[in-house]
Amino acid sequence: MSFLYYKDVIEEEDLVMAFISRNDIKPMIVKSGETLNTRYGVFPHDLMIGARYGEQIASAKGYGFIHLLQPTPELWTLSLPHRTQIVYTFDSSYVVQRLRVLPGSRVIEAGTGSGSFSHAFARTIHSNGRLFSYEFHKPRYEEAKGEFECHKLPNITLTHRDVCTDGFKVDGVNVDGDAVFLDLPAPWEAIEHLDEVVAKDRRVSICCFSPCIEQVVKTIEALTAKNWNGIEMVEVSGRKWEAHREMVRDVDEAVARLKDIKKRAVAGLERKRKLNQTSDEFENEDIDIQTTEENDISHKEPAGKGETDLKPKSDQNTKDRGYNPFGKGMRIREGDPAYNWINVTRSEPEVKSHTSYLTFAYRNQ
Amino acid sequence: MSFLYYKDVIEEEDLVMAFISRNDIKPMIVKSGETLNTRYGVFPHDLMIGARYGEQIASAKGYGFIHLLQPTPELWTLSLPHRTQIVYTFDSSYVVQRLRVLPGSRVIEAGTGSGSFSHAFARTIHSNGRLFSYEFHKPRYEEAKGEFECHKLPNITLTHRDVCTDGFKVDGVNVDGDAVFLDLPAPWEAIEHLDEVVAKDRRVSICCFSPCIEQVVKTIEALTAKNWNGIEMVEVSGRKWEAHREMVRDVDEAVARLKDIKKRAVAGLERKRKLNQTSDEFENEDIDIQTTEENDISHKEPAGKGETDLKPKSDQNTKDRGYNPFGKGMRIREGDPAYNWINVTRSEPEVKSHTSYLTFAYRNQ
Amino acid sequence: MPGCNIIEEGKHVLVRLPSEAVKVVLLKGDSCISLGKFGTFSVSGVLGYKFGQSFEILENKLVKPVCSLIDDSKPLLLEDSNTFSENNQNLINTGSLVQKLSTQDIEELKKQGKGQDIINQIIAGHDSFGKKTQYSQEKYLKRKQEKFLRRFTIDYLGASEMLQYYRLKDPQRVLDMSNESLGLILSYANIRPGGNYILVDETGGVLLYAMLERMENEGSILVAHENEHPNLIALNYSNYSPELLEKMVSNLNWLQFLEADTQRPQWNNYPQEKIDRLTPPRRSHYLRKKRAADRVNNILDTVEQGNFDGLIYASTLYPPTLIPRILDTLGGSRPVVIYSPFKEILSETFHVLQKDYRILAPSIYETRVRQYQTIIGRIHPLMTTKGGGGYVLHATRVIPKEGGVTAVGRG
Amino acid sequence: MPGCNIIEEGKHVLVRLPSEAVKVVLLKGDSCISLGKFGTFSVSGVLGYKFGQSFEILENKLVKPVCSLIDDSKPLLLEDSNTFSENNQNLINTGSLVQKLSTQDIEELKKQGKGQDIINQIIAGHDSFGKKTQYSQEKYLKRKQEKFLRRFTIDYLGASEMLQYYRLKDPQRVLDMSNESLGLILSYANIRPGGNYILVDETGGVLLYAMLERMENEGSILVAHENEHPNLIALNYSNYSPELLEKMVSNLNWLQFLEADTQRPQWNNYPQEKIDRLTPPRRSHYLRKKRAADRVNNILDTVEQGNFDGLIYASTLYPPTLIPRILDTLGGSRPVVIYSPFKEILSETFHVLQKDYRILAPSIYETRVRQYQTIIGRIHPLMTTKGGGGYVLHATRVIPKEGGVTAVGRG
Repeated sequence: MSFLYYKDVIEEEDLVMAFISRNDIKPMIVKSGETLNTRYGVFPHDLMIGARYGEQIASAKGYGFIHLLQPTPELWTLSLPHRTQIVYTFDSSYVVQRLRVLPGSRVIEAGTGSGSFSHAFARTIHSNGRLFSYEFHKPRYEEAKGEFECHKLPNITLTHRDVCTDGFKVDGVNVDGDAVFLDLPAPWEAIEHLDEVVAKDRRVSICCFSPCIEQVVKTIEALTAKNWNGIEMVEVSGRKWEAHREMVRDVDEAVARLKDIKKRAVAGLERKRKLNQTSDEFENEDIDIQTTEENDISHKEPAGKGETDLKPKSDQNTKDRGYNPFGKGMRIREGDPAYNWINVTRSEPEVKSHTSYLTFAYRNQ
Repeated sequence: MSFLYYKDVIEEEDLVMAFISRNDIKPMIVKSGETLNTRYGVFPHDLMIGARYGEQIASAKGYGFIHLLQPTPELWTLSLPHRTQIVYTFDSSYVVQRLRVLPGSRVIEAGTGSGSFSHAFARTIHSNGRLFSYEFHKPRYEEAKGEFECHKLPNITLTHRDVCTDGFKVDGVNVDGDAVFLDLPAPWEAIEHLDEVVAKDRRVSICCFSPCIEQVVKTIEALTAKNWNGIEMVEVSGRKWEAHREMVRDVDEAVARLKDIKKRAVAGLERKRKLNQTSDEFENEDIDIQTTEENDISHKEPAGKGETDLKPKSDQNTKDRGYNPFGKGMRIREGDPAYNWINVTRSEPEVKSHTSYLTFAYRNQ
Repeated sequence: MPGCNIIEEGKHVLVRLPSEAVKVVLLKGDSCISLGKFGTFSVSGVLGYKFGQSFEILENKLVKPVCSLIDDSKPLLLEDSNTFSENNQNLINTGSLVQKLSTQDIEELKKQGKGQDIINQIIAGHDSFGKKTQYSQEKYLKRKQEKFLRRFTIDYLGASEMLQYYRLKDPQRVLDMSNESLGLILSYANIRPGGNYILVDETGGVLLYAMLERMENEGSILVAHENEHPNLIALNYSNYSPELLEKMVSNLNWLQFLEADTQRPQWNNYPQEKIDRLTPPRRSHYLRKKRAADRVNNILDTVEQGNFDGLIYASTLYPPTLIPRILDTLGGSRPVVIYSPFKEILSETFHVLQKDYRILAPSIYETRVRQYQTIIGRIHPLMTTKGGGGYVLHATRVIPKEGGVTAVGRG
Repeated sequence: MPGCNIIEEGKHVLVRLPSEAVKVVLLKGDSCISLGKFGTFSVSGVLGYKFGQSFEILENKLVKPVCSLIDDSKPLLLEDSNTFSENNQNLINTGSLVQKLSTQDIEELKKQGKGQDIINQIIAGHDSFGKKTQYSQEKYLKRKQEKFLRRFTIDYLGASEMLQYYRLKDPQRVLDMSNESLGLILSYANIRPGGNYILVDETGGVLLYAMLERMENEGSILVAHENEHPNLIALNYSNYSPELLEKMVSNLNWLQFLEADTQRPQWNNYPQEKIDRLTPPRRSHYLRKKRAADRVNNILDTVEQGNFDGLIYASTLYPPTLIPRILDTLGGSRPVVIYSPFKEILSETFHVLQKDYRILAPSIYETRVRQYQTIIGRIHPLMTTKGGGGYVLHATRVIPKEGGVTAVGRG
């Protein structure tokens, strides 16, 4: 029951989340004799048995490393192949808090989907709560069923059922649910079946999870018709921020660099003059003028190809750069102490800008 | 025409934006003999005539100061009393860029509303462009008319009209619009009237500005029916960030403070013992124990009132605080160099989380 | 959760008003509670109902149960676009609205607890209502509802409700923490029954309360703090018994936590004969002091043993220097969750943790809930929202391989 | 704006593809342009149409105009909820979809330029399409449209389009600036014909291009930069003539700008008789150098005169030390607009400017556009968006009262 309790030492048959990289987390059941193959090397399970959860281990050849983590619902969600739309932690953590799901809660979930939210519910309702989860897609039902067993989650009752047509009743059990989560294309068809399974002696909360606004409208209508109160609809927008360092590039250094360039250009011209043996009949200084003339922005790059690749001109002088306060043209490690840095944050390059609308309501009778 | 050109020196009859504070910006026409009364004092207009735009001036009594700013559409928007829903700069700046409104553009705007967006349009289309603005609310029309005249915006043609019923035609003028902005409760009723006034020889762009999603749906249907292409709907969410400093409170200082407290407490006990002349028969040190006992969190504050005010206990010792690295109980100016600070940002306490949905489309024929 | 189903005497509860304000009140059986302009009700009238029940105040401080805080069963506004005017075209003077309902009429309806009827009649009697724009209508109705709906809802005062109460009243009291940030913290910190957590809580105990809710009387929380006593005032309004709190919650200040060696109470047991000789008050004093000393020593023992199941940190003490000094007390693969109102502070913390081999994959999260108006026909996000809400840094405590650790395969 | 109405030969244009990718191409009259899997078309077929026109590629590189990039006139999906299955219940194997349209059929339709028909027939022939969830359907259609719609749209290559092109290709090239940030910059900087602006532009000239668009050949822009030459490559693909650019745009590096006294070209005019004696090539060399020297001196004169109408700053040079050194060149009540991809950098700048009496009311803004899917019946925000987009600091240059300035009345 590793999703429900912490454990310190890994034993045979334990579930371990192998953290290979942020984007590569592999769940596995540890079995003597088997191996985990990663791009960082091969890791025999025998090295894991007896190791502590959280430990970093080296590959068989000793050059690559992975961490052996305890499973959590959040880690499980990250590790999932995207079989269906997954309810991510930003949404699931809010839904759990908002529906007041606590140890001992009796939760109704339809559909099960990837089962990732089921894990989060199971963790929080814990051993004396119960999750009634319904999935009508047979292969997905089978997969979730196997997973819940393998993950030792006895507090989940999984049913293969289309709740929109057949409702939520479970043979021989009083469902008596106090929190409902509907992640269905047409939650309004399921809402009418809830009356027979939700608790009568306490407040019942519901959340319907729908991507489109039109689904929300139908859901609100259905909830209103079935006397649900306090209807509220929200979106949860989650951002993950990356922390980085940006070089602090002082203008004084830029000016010093320009002076250096100018000095070197003058020296270069002197050399050239001497080499060419030409007596200079213009006393005027060439440097500024040359700079200005070449700055002519009306210069057009010849663009003869069908598609023009608007790339900046590559730097010509790749060798001696003279005074180079910002390491121009060099590979500089972020945070290199030879330079000044400022801590900055940026969001991921691609942001999940929408998952679903969450329609909440509750009922007292 | 101060909205269209910069001016350096303030003259009689000029429009000046008196910047009193961030939330108090007063537009005024400068007139010899008049005065501006603010909570920072009285400012005779005569002090303004001949002053430069941007100048800070002192009140007649010399104790308060204001800045005299040039009008801009953005400042004007800030200064407006909220007669109606205003199109704010986050939205208007995006609409102008997205509709490709440029000097010379011919823009159709309905309704005029507060006229704040009209100013932004007029600034950008400039002297050889034209804004056709329509307002059907008579008092608002009158007010805008006066404003546009007073602000010397001759590039605006304002019409008192319900465009949904009576269309956009203007007597004696070929409207020939290439950008359309509809800020109406029912833009779909106006869309059908656009055919007769939009340009035929170039691409025409439209933006409909509606608060509710249901309005968007009807707008999309109407645009589709009238052969507008490239329909896109977006929201613009703008945030204003406040920059502040937070004290860097190092745990070592906190520990040092706790040591000081302990030392003083021990000293206090010693004094007390001596005063009471009691021989202490317990050798055990009192301090830790006392601390722990008083920490008992199960202690309940007596709450006899109808409403409980969940306030933290007020600090008892307001006098000598001993070692006080974080200035506890003292008034500390943000950024006081006696302490360490980190720059932080926070959003405004109240955020404009929604203005309207923006539905864009264009047409080529 | 005991006591979270039925409205009972002696509990602190959350009262929601039509103005969206919330209050915390103590339900004393024979008392009356004043809700200001919304009226006064006697507590006895609300007892026995389920939490979440709404009431309307009648005459004589009586209440009747109603189905919701705002009567949304009858749509106040028709869905047709024609019910609202296009931009107040014909509404000349919004100041002097013609009202056909007399003050007397209104008072009469009020006494009958017919707030919604008042509003409906006001609208019907309001000549120019239909000439207002949608926005003005929405605003007008809201104002009237706040004024005439003498209704309230009684909610269970859980951690979320407590947080909402404080955040509306004085956001800094709870470090500007939003409910969604709280939910994220609890999920990433993997809070559940049986866990043994270290908590640094400057929300006045609201975070502690939220953790206790998810632990169902099993496990322990060690609260570390910087003053003589931790401020956990919020628990005074929870329904946890002193005994349960005594069992589950302990606390240490940072001096004790970080310099445990020198801070152990030096306790010497008396020989039994000496104890026997003590007068009864002296003896109980001795025993109380002994228990207290034992208690501190026990807490320091748990810190020395370490292997805590998570560190939850919501404090204005600067985390970059503090967090690395307490990481060793955590067990392997256990979460570190740091909350701050400021992303910049978490960003500094991130850079420190990223270099620490005891930490895996630190991430900074921001979660924001955006609420909609849900009137069918005029669905839109609320026009204004409370700013802020905080940021959450999550990382995992790991056990680095001794000796040759390379960066390969490390997030 | 000349040339922004009709698709003409010799222009650089933006080509939009159904995959949402964009390309910049030069329309050479007798050439063909390959759009990869979307086909190849000959340029002559698209000339003379209005910008914004969409085309479908037929056989022999011919095109026909079509009304939109994706045929949205016929709704591909019915609105009834029954057209999509509830969670793929009966769709067992999503890998091997039964397709009734043969490859031959598809090729035939392709030649006829009937990409939409292909898609419709594929859907009709797809036994399990109706059994897919809404998400799978949307994804599937998008894939098919990208594959079979041999369509493209030709857009005018304005500054917004250039920005979009670069930002999709390599966001750092344009400092990750979004179109909405660009719009905000232009509004707050009050860009309009006749203005004289100082610009620091590390977007490769895209920002300069955007400013020029709003200035209609009137006014001037002084570009300050840190290298020997400013990088303004984007202008090479604009429709501005070299003469116009020469007239409106000048540039200085920071050495010249900040140390103008020592950086003036030391130019001595020759006596006329000496000029007359020069050989023709020598003379033209002399005159060219003279003009260049005059030009630099003129630019330095304008810097000395100051009274610029605005400072627009989009650079990776750290603003806190630089901005205060150039403030004096601005006229009173003129805007300072600083763009940065990082809020932290603007926050540092804010604190510096807030203490500067030449600056009034600095504010940091963030603007983000969120796009929706607009298929009626399934309206929702796009599931993913590009992150970032930058931040904008706006402040006003003011003229502090000499002597006794108090903080009263200062924002």
